[in-house]
Amino acid sequence: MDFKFDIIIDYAPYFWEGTLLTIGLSIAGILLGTILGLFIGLGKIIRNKWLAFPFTCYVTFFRGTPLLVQILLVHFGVVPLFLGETNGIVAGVIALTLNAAGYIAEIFRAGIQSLDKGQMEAARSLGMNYFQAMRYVIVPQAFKRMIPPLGNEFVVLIKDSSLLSVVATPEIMYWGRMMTGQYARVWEPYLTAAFIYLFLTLTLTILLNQLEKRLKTE
Amino acid sequence: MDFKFDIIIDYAPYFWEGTLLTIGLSIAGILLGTILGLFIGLGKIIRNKWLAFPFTCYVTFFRGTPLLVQILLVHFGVVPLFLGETNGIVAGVIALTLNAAGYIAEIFRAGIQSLDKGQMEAARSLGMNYFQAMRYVIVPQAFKRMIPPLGNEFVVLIKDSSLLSVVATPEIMYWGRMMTGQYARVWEPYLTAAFIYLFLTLTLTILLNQLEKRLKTE
Amino acid sequence: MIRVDNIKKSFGKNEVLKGISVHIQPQEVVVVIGPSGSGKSTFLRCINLLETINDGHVYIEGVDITDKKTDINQIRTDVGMVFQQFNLFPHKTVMENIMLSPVKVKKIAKEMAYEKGIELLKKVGLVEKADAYPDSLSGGQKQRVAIARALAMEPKIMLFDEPTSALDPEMVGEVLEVMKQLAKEGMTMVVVTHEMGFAREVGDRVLFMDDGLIVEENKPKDLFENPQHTRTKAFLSKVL
Amino acid sequence: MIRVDNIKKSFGKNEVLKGISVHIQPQEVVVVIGPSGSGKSTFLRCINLLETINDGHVYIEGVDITDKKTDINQIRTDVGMVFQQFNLFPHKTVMENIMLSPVKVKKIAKEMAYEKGIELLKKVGLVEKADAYPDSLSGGQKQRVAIARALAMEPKIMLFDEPTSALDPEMVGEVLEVMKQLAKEGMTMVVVTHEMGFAREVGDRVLFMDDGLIVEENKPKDLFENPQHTRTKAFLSKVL
Amino acid sequence: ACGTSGTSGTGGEEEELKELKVMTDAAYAPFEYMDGDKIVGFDIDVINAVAKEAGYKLNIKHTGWDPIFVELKSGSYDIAISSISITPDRLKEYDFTLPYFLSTNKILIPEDSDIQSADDLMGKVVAVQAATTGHEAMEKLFGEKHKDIKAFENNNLAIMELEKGGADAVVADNGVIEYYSASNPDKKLKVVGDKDTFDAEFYGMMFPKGSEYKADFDKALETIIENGTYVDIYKEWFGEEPDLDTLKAEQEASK
Ligand SMILES: Nc1ncnc2c1ncn2[C@@H]1O[C@H](COP(=O)(O)OP(=O)(O)OP(=O)(O)O)[C@@H](O)[C@H]1O
Ligand SMILES: Nc1ncnc2c1ncn2[C@@H]1O[C@H](COP(=O)(O)OP(=O)(O)OP(=O)(O)O)[C@@H](O)[C@H]1O
Ligand SMILES: [Mg+2]
Ligand SMILES: [Mg+2]
Repeated sequence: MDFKFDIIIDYAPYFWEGTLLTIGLSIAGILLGTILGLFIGLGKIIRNKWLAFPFTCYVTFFRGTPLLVQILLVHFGVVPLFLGETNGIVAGVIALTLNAAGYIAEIFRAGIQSLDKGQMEAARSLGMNYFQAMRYVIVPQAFKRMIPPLGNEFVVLIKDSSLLSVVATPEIMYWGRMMTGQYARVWEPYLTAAFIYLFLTLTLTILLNQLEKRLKTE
Repeated sequence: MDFKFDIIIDYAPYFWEGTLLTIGLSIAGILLGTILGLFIGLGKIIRNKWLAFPFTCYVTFFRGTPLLVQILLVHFGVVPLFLGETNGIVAGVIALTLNAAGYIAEIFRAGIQSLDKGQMEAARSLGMNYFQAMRYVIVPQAFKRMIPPLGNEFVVLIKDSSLLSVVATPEIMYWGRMMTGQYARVWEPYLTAAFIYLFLTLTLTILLNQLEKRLKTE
Repeated sequence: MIRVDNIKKSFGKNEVLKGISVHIQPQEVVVVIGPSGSGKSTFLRCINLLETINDGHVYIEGVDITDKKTDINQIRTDVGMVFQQFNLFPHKTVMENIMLSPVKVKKIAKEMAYEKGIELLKKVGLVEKADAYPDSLSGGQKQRVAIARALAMEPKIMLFDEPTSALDPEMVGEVLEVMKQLAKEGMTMVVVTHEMGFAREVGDRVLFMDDGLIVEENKPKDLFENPQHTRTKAFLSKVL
Repeated sequence: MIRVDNIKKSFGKNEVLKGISVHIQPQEVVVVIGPSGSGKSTFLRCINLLETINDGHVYIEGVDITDKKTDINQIRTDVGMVFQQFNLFPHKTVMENIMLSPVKVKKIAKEMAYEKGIELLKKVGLVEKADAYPDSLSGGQKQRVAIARALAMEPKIMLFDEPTSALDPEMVGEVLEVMKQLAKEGMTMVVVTHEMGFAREVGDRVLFMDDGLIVEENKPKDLFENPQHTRTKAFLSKVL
Repeated sequence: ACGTSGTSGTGGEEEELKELKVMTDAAYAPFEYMDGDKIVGFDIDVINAVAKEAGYKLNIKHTGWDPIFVELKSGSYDIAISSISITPDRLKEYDFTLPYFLSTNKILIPEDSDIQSADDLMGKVVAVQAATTGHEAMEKLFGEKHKDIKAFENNNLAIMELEKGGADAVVADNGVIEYYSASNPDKKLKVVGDKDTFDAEFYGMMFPKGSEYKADFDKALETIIENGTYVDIYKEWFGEEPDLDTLKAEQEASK
């Protein structure tokens, strides 16, 4: 099989732009997703079942349906409703954020529940009320435990953002598919895309491992 | 917004067929993925770095690149190489299996490493060699711990199989997209698809929780 | 000081406390012993409402803490508790552990809380560890910090749940020493422990619990040397 | 029986054993005591090569087990080990725990292994638990099963690493009882323990370790009542 | 050269030209496709010429095929040009300009294929782009949602499927598949037509219902056909003269 490097070089600038957009979308997704996810996670651990219900539904929906469906719904349904027109980048940020928030809410809940019950009891026995105990004792510790799974979610977002190519958001995979269209070739565009993704996810993983190590020694 | 139930009813038989295919593809993916994943997981924990290297690469590649890329590569690249022609269903089974195997290998490794070191030491101190200890003491226990994450991987596969719609494998999402094409409508097809997926993943989750409970009391 | 009036507590169908009544005087040191699972911890936890009580009443200085109208957080500031597993806050330094509740709950000025903290750390012999994180302390040191942290709320009563049983044997002494000192200063204390030496030296009264009931109670010397009940005898023969 | 010849062991830069030499006679019961971190566990683990030794030799019945040519698995069948954390196999019943190694490693017929298992369970007083799973046993029962499991390989030497320190105080007795019985029957034993009563009653010799060295060794009575070394004195004053 | 030809009423030289948002599925060479990050093609040249004539600025976006029909309706774009055939169904939901291109569906097959007409497709697997007239024609031929029709989200994927052996034929607009087989001789593909099965179709530019721009565009389109601009563009892309008579006849018919 002949592998044409020259067409990859032709497309290099577009892959570069796509890479920047992929990174941007993933960063936006992880940041906004964390904020929203914390809020939803806190909502989900409310003891009152009725108050917690909408949050539980949110998490169930976004974790229980394919991201592809979510992206199509957001792109063609939600964004035009608010913006009056579709916009691949806005839809990307929204879909990734909403999806990530569902997972991050669970990460947050797990972080809290992995804490020894004794921490809450010690805090309560010192006279703190539930909210004080959460705020000063539980949440700060849960946060630290959340860092590794949050990092993992970041990696997932980088990969998941490739689905935005379906709604023509010009990230890495979009250019890969354009290249396939232009040259009617398979291996060059998709392997190139695969290696860019691999580079991004591996770099991130290495950074995260170092961060984790540093946190552990602290 | 008017929501046209009649067009959903028109499409019901196709969604039904799509659902069966989605289920079939996910089951094939989880079964074959588990077999391949165990093999790769065992390969990855070999102490000899050189022997373990190809297995590590496998896991890195399939966990580090988007499934969409893998599907396109398998469909247009790998399957024609072996079959002489593309086949959306074969490509679906292969791509899902290869992808799942990467994750299952890690699940398996984690299952083994989560076991207390004391188990291995006790086995060795009773005169068992490494392979006896793995076979009689470590792997059986790791297996039991793998069941919940394997169940989770099954849920992931159900959702991920939606990406096969891109290569015209007629699963749920394919019909959802056909419906959009035919009626130029967004909400009906995608919400229908979303709810079918939600139904599948929730049902599976409930079954898995029951299984987990039963395993715990055993 | 504390009046426990026929309290009952079940977990599901498992009745763990089957009617416990005790009267604890100010400055009294009560030691609770008994086999594993007999309900000692549950009893302690009922006194500061870490468990909800199913039936019966607990009065602390005349206030019924089982009454729904009572402000539990207010009550808990009066009842310090020390756990087997220390439960220090790992993300805060020793001093921050001690100051947290006085500052956030009692709204005491930071400087005052800090001075108080130093004083308490002196008392438990750990001033030099004020800025250390809990993970860098030995078990005995952790437990002494936990005691100082509880004392920082100026409780009227201190509850101890097997404070030394997670410790290496060498470290037991240093913790018991602090507790003895506390008893001497007149703190009202309820202590669940397996340390019979401590019970004998410091305890005013020993309760022997078994199967959710107080089977026997007496002065330590009398109970240890002359147990009345067969179950008490059986238990003591094993642990003494 | 066992000759330990100037062994050294480091974890990274941390030298944990700094040259340990001991000679253990057949049927001797050697008790090892010492503060936490002094290297007691590491010393035991070196005797059955759960740790690789950096320097020095260990001879078991004249065979140098540190020699690369020696079949470690063969040696290990002669050296039974009991751990602080029991390490029973949770997915197997008590009887399966006991039979596993004889059947798989020694290739003994299942029926014979079963009979042997019953005999051993009788010895530790747990025949009725043969088909129970470890999780349903108390700590003391678990440890007795662990002893039976080690004995099933018919070892010539038994190593015990703090076998009672993960146990509730009431259960300590039942385990020590089994160990005493074993000693009486003439088993060669090396026991790391904090149970001074046991050391005094059963031990032929006590080694006091500190900081990777054997600081002092003597008959239990002499060592406890008349320690020579200041570090020994300091340690004993804390734990006795 | 900024092309204000005065048709937009009061326009002085300084006045900004009104910018229209145009949708296209740029995966349909030679009509509209990506050359790197630029959208090019016959359609693009035509609409640019028309817009210049009518006095508008264009902002052309590649959106994919399905979105064209969804989004034009929602009003977020003003116009779509994407080799869209004018069909009675589509006319119910959208407005079209006068036809600007004569097209018909044809069959793309490997050179050694024995398929000679649409009837030979029976029992063969056919790849199409979903929701195109080619897709409709195949459904008419095979039956709705027939197993042997593989519908992809764009034509490139369908052709790829054919090349990799997953389909025996691709049915799509003649312009596209003829261009493809001509520009990829190494792929050894050929195109066969079937006038009996596949009707002549005309592409039009598509507007939301009741669009205010339709009239301007119709007029400008007729102008560029008259003044030869259209013919130049056509020759540039297809290397031959357009069949203007048929096109004009259809234009008259659809007025
Ligand atoms: N949160 C809980 N849920 C269910 N059962 C519980 C809970 N806490 C305690 N129990 C049960 O209550 C009984 C008494 O427990 P408790 O901890 O009070 O005993 P204890 O005397 O403190 O024992 P130990 O000496 O082991 O600490 C036990 O049978 C225990 O299993
Ligand atoms: N696997 C290991 N890796 C690194 N350091 C270790 C390891 N095992 C033990 N150590 C270190 O070796 C030293 C001695 O440990 P060891 O467990 O032998 O002490 P010990 O006398 O048994 O203590 P304890 O009474 O707490 O069981 C300690 O400083 C410990 O941190
Ligand atoms: Mg307790
Ligand atoms: Mg040890």
